[in-house]
Amino acid sequence: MNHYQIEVRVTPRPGLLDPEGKAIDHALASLGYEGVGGVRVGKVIVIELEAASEEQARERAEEMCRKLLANPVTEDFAVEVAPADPAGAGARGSER
Amino acid sequence: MNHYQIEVRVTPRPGLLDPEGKAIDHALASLGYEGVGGVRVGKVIVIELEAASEEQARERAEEMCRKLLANPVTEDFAVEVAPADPAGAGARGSER
Amino acid sequence: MTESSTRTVSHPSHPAPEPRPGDPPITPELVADHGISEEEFERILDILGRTPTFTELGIFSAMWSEHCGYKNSKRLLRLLPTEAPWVIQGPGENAGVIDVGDGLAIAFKIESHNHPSAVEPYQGAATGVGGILRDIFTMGARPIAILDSLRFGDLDSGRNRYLFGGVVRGVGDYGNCVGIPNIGGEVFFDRAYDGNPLVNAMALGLMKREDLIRGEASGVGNPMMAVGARTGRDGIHGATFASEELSEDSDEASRPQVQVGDPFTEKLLLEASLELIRSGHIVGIQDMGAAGLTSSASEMAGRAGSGVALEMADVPVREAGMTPYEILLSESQERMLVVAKRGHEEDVRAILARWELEAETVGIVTDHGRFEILENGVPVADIPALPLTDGCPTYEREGVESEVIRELRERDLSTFLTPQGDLTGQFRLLLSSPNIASKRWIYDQYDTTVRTSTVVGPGGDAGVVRLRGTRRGVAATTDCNGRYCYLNPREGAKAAVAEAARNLVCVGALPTAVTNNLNFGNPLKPAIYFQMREAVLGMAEACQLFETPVTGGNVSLYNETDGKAIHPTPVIGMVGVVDDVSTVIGHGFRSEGDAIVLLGETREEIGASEYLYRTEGIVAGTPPTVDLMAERRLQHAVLALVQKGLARSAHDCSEGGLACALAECAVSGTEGGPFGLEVELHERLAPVAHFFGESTGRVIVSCAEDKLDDTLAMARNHGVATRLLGRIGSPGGRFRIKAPQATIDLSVHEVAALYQETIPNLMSEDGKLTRGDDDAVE
Amino acid sequence: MKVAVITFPGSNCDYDCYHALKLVDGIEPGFRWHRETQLGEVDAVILPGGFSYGDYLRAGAIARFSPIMEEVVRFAGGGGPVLGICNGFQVLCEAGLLPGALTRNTTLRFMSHEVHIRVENAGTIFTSRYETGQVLRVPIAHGEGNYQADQATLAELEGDGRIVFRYSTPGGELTPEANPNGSAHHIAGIVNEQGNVLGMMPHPERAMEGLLGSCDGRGVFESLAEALATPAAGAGLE
Ligand SMILES: Nc1ncnc2c1ncn2[C@@H]1O[C@H](COP(=O)(O)OP(=O)(O)O)[C@@H](O)[C@H]1O
Ligand SMILES: [Mg+2]
Repeated sequence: MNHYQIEVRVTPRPGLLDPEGKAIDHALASLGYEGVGGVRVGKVIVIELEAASEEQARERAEEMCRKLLANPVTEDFAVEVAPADPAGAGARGSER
Repeated sequence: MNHYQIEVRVTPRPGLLDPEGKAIDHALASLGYEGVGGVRVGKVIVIELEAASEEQARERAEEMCRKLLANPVTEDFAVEVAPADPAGAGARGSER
Repeated sequence: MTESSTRTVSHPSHPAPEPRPGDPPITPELVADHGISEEEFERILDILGRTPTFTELGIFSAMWSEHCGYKNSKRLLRLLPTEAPWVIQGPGENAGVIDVGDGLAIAFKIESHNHPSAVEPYQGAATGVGGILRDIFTMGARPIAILDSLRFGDLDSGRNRYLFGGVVRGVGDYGNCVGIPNIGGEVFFDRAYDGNPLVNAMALGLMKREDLIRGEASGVGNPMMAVGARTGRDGIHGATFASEELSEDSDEASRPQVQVGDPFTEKLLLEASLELIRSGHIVGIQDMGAAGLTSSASEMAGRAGSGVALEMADVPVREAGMTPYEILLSESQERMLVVAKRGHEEDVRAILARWELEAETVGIVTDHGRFEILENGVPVADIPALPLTDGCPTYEREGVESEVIRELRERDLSTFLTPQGDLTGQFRLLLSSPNIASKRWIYDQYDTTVRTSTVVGPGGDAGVVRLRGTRRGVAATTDCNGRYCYLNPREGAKAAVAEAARNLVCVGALPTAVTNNLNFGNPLKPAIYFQMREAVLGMAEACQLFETPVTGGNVSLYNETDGKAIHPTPVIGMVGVVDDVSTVIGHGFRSEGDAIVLLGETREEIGASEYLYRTEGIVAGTPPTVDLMAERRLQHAVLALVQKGLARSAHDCSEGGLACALAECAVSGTEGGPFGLEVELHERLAPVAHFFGESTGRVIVSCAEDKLDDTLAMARNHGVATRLLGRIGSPGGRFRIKAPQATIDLSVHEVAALYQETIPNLMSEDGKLTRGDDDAVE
Repeated sequence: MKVAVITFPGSNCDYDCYHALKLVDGIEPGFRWHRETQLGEVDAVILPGGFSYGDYLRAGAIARFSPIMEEVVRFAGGGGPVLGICNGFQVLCEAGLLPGALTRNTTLRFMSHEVHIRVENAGTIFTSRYETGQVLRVPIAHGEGNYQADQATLAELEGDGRIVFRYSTPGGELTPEANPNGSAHHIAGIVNEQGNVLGMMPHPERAMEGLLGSCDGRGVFESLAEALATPAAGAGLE
């Protein structure tokens, strides 16, 4: 078993209203930032995962997204897999 | 002026408790996933930005983070800059 | 369809709209896909005198959907009583309005968002609340209270927990952000709602009588302005979608129809709309709800008997390249259509700008009585307005009771009637049923005290808000037991009206008017249509007798999953008036030693009870009979007891029967509670019926010892049966009910624990989070 | 005495605060719109609860940039009394007028019910009408009331008696169950160093009348009125 660090990015479906993105967009404009737009806000979820291989890690992460992490009706997701650094693995304990 | 696609990741300071990460951690466990841990949840904010150069785009994005997007007391941020695709640029106007 | 296209054009003066480039041809399949029957299509051809364009087909399909056209319910709804001297606005407007004295009026309405919530519980419920709030403030009233009436399948399923959790969060987040207190509602769990949750949201608003404004497009030449959020591609065809059965693949199929709510924009829109209405710059305003711009514009024209012309290119859109079809049918939230006075456009814009919102002129009121849609000046739709809004064919279907249900009702239940001895175990089982247990887990997520006017919040028999600056208050409740309605729709509907009225008098409010939400299956099935007709007849009879006219409501049909219908659920939302809010009481016991009195008759009735569902897993038998005259006498008696200050607490007896109602009074004890109690029942009734039977028309009151005689006397003078049940015990003492053949005896702390912890335990972290595909990880 | 209630887009307790202030002798409440750039003649400022700018991004994060906030910061800097309730507390933290941050409740749920809070310091201009140790019954209604700050800041708050209210049991004990949202050190309300800026999550303006369940919140506004009546207003911590 190897340690992997999974990073899941969950973002609102294009076309769906993103009120938070809209609010940030307005706020940045009123702060005087020009040429800013198209703000979309999503979630980033970092997970440490034990798996036999990178493929397996990815498969399980994508399954987690379908089951739990992303709302299939309103959100898209993207998964990135990287070998975890021991430090990160340590952080895990602290979470539980 | 060039279009850039900025991706800002705002994540809870390590050490600070992350109730949402913890809840997802439990949920994954109760769904039967093993070897999962250290779940942290943050925000990903995608912004389209016009800037003279990639450096300038990054600087402005980091300033936005310090000013508005991240709370220095509880959150860290990371900025990624990439040249924007025209499609994205189109989406911009629509958000305003 | 060739012959039809050769019909002669009916109004030659106007060039008939041509199909737009890229429009699909109008084939029978396309017509069917739009939920339009052949008969209805014939009607459309006659109205237009030609084949509709794709855009027109979309318009008709939305306006003639069940949701907007009420084609299967209109005739039934005519049976409901709608008039009384205090009714200012009856059915037909965005909300009903009643006079509550002091020059004040209350606008109120209930609305369903069942199908959207089944697909996306959080957004579905949130936008449901948003919609009902807009219905209220478009009347010129400021929303002052929200109630939510919910139904789900049993919570042992992860999917149902997911739906329940998401819906409650959605209801809460939206109302909390806008800043309207939730004052009550109901939730009911039964397998009949598996895959088909019901989410009905009710709102009340307060206004000065003279501020009432209607959704009319009057004044030829007046500009029509789109106000609030921009139009995007969300929720396109939600109206027709809400009129179709759900099937396994709905999650997939319905995705593009999900609408996302923005309560922040709603709050701004609320303030801006009220300011607009007071400003005198507008003559009409209407929410863009189901079927969006199409229904709002055509209904405003229909009501005023005028016409409208709208230019699609002027509608502020969120996305580039939207077609007229999409713009007209989008159900993007937080939008209003306003008819301004000609020349006042800038004033309207200024008010909206102050609230950081947009207002654009998108059309004009005309006198040609048509619904005319242009795209850059080119007509793309041109339909006579009246036939579009009122010409939808309405049907009287055949209704026959289902044999299966008849047999269930006639089933002999005597074997379940008589378990003797210690019934404490069954009592524990009932207390830990989510249908009986405390609903605090729900309303803890709702702001119940914002606006600092909530006298009784969720948890009481009915919610009460005071009307600042007067001694008055308004009370509201929602009620319906779908099992009663399933086994006998007419009696079940009566029971719902009766329970609502009972809940109101228990807090000291006079039942005044009703809004209702008819949630049923597919009306094309005779067994379902039978349920609808019977329920409406029962509701009509009860509302007639109680003098609580129906001022509006909502119909949600096709609540079926894979052909299986929900329990018929005609939810009653009832509003009452409190003359002096200082007399209001709650249902919790107040002090040790007080007498506990039962008003009303307990009969040997266990049919349709929670006890049978919980212990035997069956829904069968005859639901409790409803004696409307007796209910009426009871209402007057309770009202008198509360207003005269004789009763210190009053609580309606409903699901779980006498034992559970007593438990609710004991654990909700305010000062010092939970209180133990000593109760002795003398009648020789079968124990189960005695403790857990759900006979209607019963209220438990408590009163000080020295008020006991007056209390009993006053009840009897109203012709109401009374029983002295016993005394309130010490805080934390025993909870003991003795009957001839059976007893319940346990510590009130255990009662409280079971009552309080059931739903929180079911909704543990993961229960709240998982999407609920129950299958384990493969 | 004039007290200004600031209305941000999305504020929804502004009228509640207005009505609460009306119940206190000698106070004349008025509203200030977030776009205004002048506070005008005022003796105290209240940032009310609600969802300013929808609480998008972070509660209070966007509101703090409203034009009026510059004036509020200046007013506070000059020792003027500023009270932030619920969302107002969040805005004060985001604006740097108070240390720390209000993060998501550990339950991850919005929570609305009565809580008990213990008065930790009756020596502030907002609490002089209370006794130290007195327990109040006041409603909360928030999703992000979990107060967090680094250890140094918490130690400073403790040391300087700047923790004004803590969540407690009715008897005044600090049990985990009594802490509704996970706040560090059970913190329900704090003041700045000068003692003229108070932020609190519970809603004293909702506890002004017996009819609505509790009068325990009155003390906050009556203390303020008292302080304003005496010349040494805004003198800060004793
Ligand atoms: N979905 C809900 N939203 C708000 N309050 C609710 C909800 N469900 C139940 N309640 C409250 O919980 C209490 C118990 O609900 P219910 O058992 O239906 O009451 P009753 O049977 O007395 O009408 C009621 O006061 C009701 O207002
Ligand atoms: Mg009920």
